[in-house]
Amino acid sequence: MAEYTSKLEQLLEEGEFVVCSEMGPPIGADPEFIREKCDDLKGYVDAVNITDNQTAIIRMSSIAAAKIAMEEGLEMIIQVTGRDRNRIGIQSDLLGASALGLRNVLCLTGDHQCFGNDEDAKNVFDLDSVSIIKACQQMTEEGKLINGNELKTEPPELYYGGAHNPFADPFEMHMMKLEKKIEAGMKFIQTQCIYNLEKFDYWMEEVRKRGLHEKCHIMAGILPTRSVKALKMMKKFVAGMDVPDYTIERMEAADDKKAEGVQMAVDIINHVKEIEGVRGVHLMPVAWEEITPVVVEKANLYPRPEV
Amino acid sequence: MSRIAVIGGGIAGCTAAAELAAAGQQVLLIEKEDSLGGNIKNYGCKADSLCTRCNLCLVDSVFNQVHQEENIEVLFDTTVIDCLKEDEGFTLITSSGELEEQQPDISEVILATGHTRWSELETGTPEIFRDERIIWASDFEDMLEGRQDQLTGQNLKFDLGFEPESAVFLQCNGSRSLQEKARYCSKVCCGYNYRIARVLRNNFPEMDLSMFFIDMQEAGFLVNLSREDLKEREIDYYNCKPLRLEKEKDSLILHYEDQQRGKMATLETDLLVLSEGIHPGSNHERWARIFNLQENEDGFLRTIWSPAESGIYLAGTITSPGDIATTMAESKTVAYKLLENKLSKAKV
Amino acid sequence: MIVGKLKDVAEIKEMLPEDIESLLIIGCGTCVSVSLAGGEREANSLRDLLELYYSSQGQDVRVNATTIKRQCDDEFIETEELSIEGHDVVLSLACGVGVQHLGIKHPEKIILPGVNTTFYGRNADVGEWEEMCLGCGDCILDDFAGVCPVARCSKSLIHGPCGGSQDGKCEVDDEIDCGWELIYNRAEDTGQLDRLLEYEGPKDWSTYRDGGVRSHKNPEFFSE
Amino acid sequence: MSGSIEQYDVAYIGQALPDDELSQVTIPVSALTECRGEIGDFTLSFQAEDDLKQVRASNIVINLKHQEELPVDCCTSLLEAEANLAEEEEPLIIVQDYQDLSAAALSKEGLELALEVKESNPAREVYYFYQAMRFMDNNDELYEKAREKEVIFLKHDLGDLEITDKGKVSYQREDIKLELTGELTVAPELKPAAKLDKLARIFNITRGPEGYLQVDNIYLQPTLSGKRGVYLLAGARGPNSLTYEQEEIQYTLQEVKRNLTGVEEIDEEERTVDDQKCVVCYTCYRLCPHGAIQRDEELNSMKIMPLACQACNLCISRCPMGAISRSGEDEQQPKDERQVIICENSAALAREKAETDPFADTVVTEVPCVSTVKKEEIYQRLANHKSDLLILGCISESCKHLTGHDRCEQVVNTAKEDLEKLDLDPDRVNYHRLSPRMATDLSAYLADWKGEVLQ
Repeated sequence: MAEYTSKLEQLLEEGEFVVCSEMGPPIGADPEFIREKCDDLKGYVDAVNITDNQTAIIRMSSIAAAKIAMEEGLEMIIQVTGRDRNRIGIQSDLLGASALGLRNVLCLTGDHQCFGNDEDAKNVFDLDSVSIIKACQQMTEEGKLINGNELKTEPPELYYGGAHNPFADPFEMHMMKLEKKIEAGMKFIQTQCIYNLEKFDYWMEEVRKRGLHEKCHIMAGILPTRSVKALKMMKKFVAGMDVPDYTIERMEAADDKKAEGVQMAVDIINHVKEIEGVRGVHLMPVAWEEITPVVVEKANLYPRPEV
Repeated sequence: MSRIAVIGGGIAGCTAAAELAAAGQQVLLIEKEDSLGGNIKNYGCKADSLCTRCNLCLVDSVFNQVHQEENIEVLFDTTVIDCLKEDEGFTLITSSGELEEQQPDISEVILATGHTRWSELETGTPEIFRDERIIWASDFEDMLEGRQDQLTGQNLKFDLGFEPESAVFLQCNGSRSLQEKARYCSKVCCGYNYRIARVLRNNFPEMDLSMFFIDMQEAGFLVNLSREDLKEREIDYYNCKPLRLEKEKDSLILHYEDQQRGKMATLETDLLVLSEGIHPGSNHERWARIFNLQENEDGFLRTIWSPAESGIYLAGTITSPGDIATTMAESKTVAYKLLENKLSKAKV
Repeated sequence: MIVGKLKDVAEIKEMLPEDIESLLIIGCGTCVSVSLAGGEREANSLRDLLELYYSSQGQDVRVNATTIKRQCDDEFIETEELSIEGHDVVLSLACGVGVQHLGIKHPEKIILPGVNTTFYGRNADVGEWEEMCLGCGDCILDDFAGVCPVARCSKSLIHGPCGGSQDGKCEVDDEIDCGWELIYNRAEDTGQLDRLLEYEGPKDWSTYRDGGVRSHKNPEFFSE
Repeated sequence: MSGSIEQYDVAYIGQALPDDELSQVTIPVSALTECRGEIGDFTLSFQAEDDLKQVRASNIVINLKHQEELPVDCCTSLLEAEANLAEEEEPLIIVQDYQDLSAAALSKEGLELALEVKESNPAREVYYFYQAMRFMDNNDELYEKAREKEVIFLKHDLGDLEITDKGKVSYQREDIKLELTGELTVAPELKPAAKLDKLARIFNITRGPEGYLQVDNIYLQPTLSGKRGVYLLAGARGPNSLTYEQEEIQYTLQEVKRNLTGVEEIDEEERTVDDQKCVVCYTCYRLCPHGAIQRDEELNSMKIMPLACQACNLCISRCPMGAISRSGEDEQQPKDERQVIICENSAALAREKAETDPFADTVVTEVPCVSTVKKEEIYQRLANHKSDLLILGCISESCKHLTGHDRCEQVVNTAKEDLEKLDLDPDRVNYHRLSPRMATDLSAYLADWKGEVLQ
């Protein structure tokens, strides 16, 4: 087995509290767009997710975009969904990503195409998140494809994770899916963004009871917002989002909404940092990417450790 | 062949007559007016945008049935003045104008002469209520019957000489008052006025509507009145009877006790709609005498002897206040009971 | 049962040739009758509607309607052969199977579809149907407490719900039940939750249309 | 098994009614499995011990208790309370209308309880909390007497009434402030009897919005179910069935007895299902508002039960195979004049009430229910005649066939949509609903309509 070169993996294994962030590739073919975004993040985060046609809106391929970003010196996590490619396409892409030096993969089922602009498209969903994780595991650890055939050259070197929503109901059903992902070999998870801390604490308690935090690294999702409207929209329209009324009230009461949004994110980070089993945070400001460094600094997570 | 006499051509009498005739009996229906229908002859539909289940839809087919039934003979403009007991059954003495007649071969009598409305009584309208802005709920009937809002989409037309922007419904007039010789609850007025209030609400969304209740009643088999329902329709609810009425030039002012706050309060309105209690019919003394019946303390009638033996049956509001649906159901029951008794008598 | 839905009459009008002289509408007396899409009632009222339309256009078109018990079997069609040949165009209100079967039997006739074949479903209420089966050719209901993840999950997921499942509803539409919650609840009720934890591997789709156009023979009726 | 099946005048589902003259059988809801046949000859199957038994009955009475829900724990239900006549010191507290207004029957129970206690023990305090005293029978007398006997009546919607989990009652209204403990009796909320969904399925009758077996329709009063010969009482009937309990029982028993003297078909027409055409899709079975359709097991076809059928013709207009026909179907098409289809239970009655015939110069087709109207009939009439078509049905809850109004509206609406899609004028067909008492409205509307049509 070749030596791991994933920086994300090294930090997590060394016990560092990790900071990840997120970036959407352009709707277009301009590499500069990505390079500019990289400048803002450099030094503030340990790894950056690059989305795979998120919400079914066509963007530059996540692997291509990640390669560009990696050349700028960032550690990248490519997202892979099962919506647009079948098992042939996905495995082939994963081999390619590894060959390009992209070692981190976030395996997702994918949003239904009805959320995007191509509702008429035929979806694939040949592999779901569990199967993609399994495919990564088989290729990386056994040098095999899903069909059982051996790879003919070096196997890929992948560090693969998944997502989970601690707030989805019914709780047990979603826990079952989480356990299946871990069983399939998932190394880390990034959670849905957290506002309801009581519920998150309860989830972590259940996670610890089952010993899941020892089998995979958990990163808590953080979504800084700057308006009441955004919070209300999320509460209403984003499936599985749990935004308690007190959060909305807090934002309503604030004079400087932006500062309050940052402070709220920082408070949540400080809270989850103390929870046993939480190994990092995943920042995903929507349309407010420039705030990431501010939050990182304010939460005393700057500077980031070197490997 | 002997006949069954039904006295009273309102919905109670007609329902019973129609049932008896359908079962093959000969029926003599005696009505004091010149047409069938009694109190509800010219009532109007009380649907708002939906049916409010006033049950008027049920009655016209019954009246038509009586008209068409060959087994029913109807005497209009006729009253019964005496009843002679024969060996078998009765002979009724009827009067029509100057003319007195004998109606022989009557096997049974169903007495269904209904009630008097409080508004029809002299005492019903004391001085204080004599005002064009104060009307009886039943004054709406003509407006309802003549309205053109369901099909042609016009508003109900007020026939008052003015266009009220607010209306207050005052429950328990001629009921639950010793003064008014009716200590009892007439039971039907809450539902009746509620339906009218709904029609007003539907026709005039902007109108201020309020109802004063002593105790809100159910409104028949199918309708359960509730405060939530009134609230939903924006009809204000007052759980008391106003204490004083003041008549100003621009409005009527009702003084009532706001018991929650323990203070007197006032409510202004353009129109005051009085509910009307159901009172015993005017001929009850005569019926008691000639048919050997008893008046209860409220003046309604009850039988002393079992109808199976006496052959005298009572149907409808002659026995107590009731709405259309209850009256129809009870009248049917009376007709069936009579038929059953007749059948078992025949067997013996 | 195969469930169908009568096509929008405007679409039907558009697909009919402009110079049409005679049209035969053929209802089907099996599945699409039961799903209230293409039985005699629909055939007759479509006939009357199109007659009304053509007469309002001043166009002289002979429109007739008939209903065949089962359009996907030769024997039933044969009785209508003359009638079919006697019209320019045939509008079939059968499912896609019936439309094509008519085409095979009448190679030179224009056969048009009047019904959209929607799915294999059950009757949920009078006039309401729900998809239950995809016809994937490899039934796995035994693994999923009797609720099909392939037909009843909008993403056909077989390893559990996606994150979009909320309050028992699917992320695609609040009107759609989350198939996985149905599976989970039934597995719980029937004591089969542990089976859901097993990893199934990706589904074998070769028995579905991914394996090519399908046909099969019952060996009891064939000799080597 | 047939031949030897016992035959009864009436089968009770739930509790039997006292009557010496009727032969009767009682079947618990839980045991009942099937009901076939129609008025005069129902066959009921039920589980008796380990066997499946069958009985025949001419009538069916479903008489089940309401389910009761107490708004607070640690109190007695007013329907079950027995007067405690011992020398009690602690007060008796009666509460009605704690959430919604209670039915009049509960007022009666409450007043009787209060009086009984007061009469045997005048010194004992009796508190009666209520929002509205509901009257039936002799409630007014009882209420008067209770006041004379110094029962303390307090309207709680005019103040704040709170009952704690431990049964402590506090009441506050302007200057009155009470903290009470004692024997607490509360009016329960009445809910539909248990297992009514099962009975609705077995008897093929529609349930009302609250879950009772009677839908809100004036033609079903007082105890009819929509299916001829099946009667509903108490917790099967409706929320205020206890108010009229005695009247309802009397009515039901009398109806049952009348039915025994013979039941006739509703009209002379014959409605038949062509068993060669019927695809047993159950559409008619599911739609029939009168539960009058069953499957003929021998023919494997649906069949219409002639006595149960109430002649609304909905099954005919909705059968996907056109398999149902009636002998009196009017083949005659009206001439090229204004055409109106009216329901005999509403517009036809209004027509008679009107001073001058609103339908003069109009070709009128009178139907037993507007659900008779087929979609194809609408198109045919529009095609054969230049004139418009007007259909007049009843208001929903006063439709004798329960669903006729809505069913016709559905057909007309889809017809209008289709006309519009073909750029034909959708306003050539119109649908309205009215009651028999809307003669003036009808006359005015028709005058307008004729005017428009003539233009």
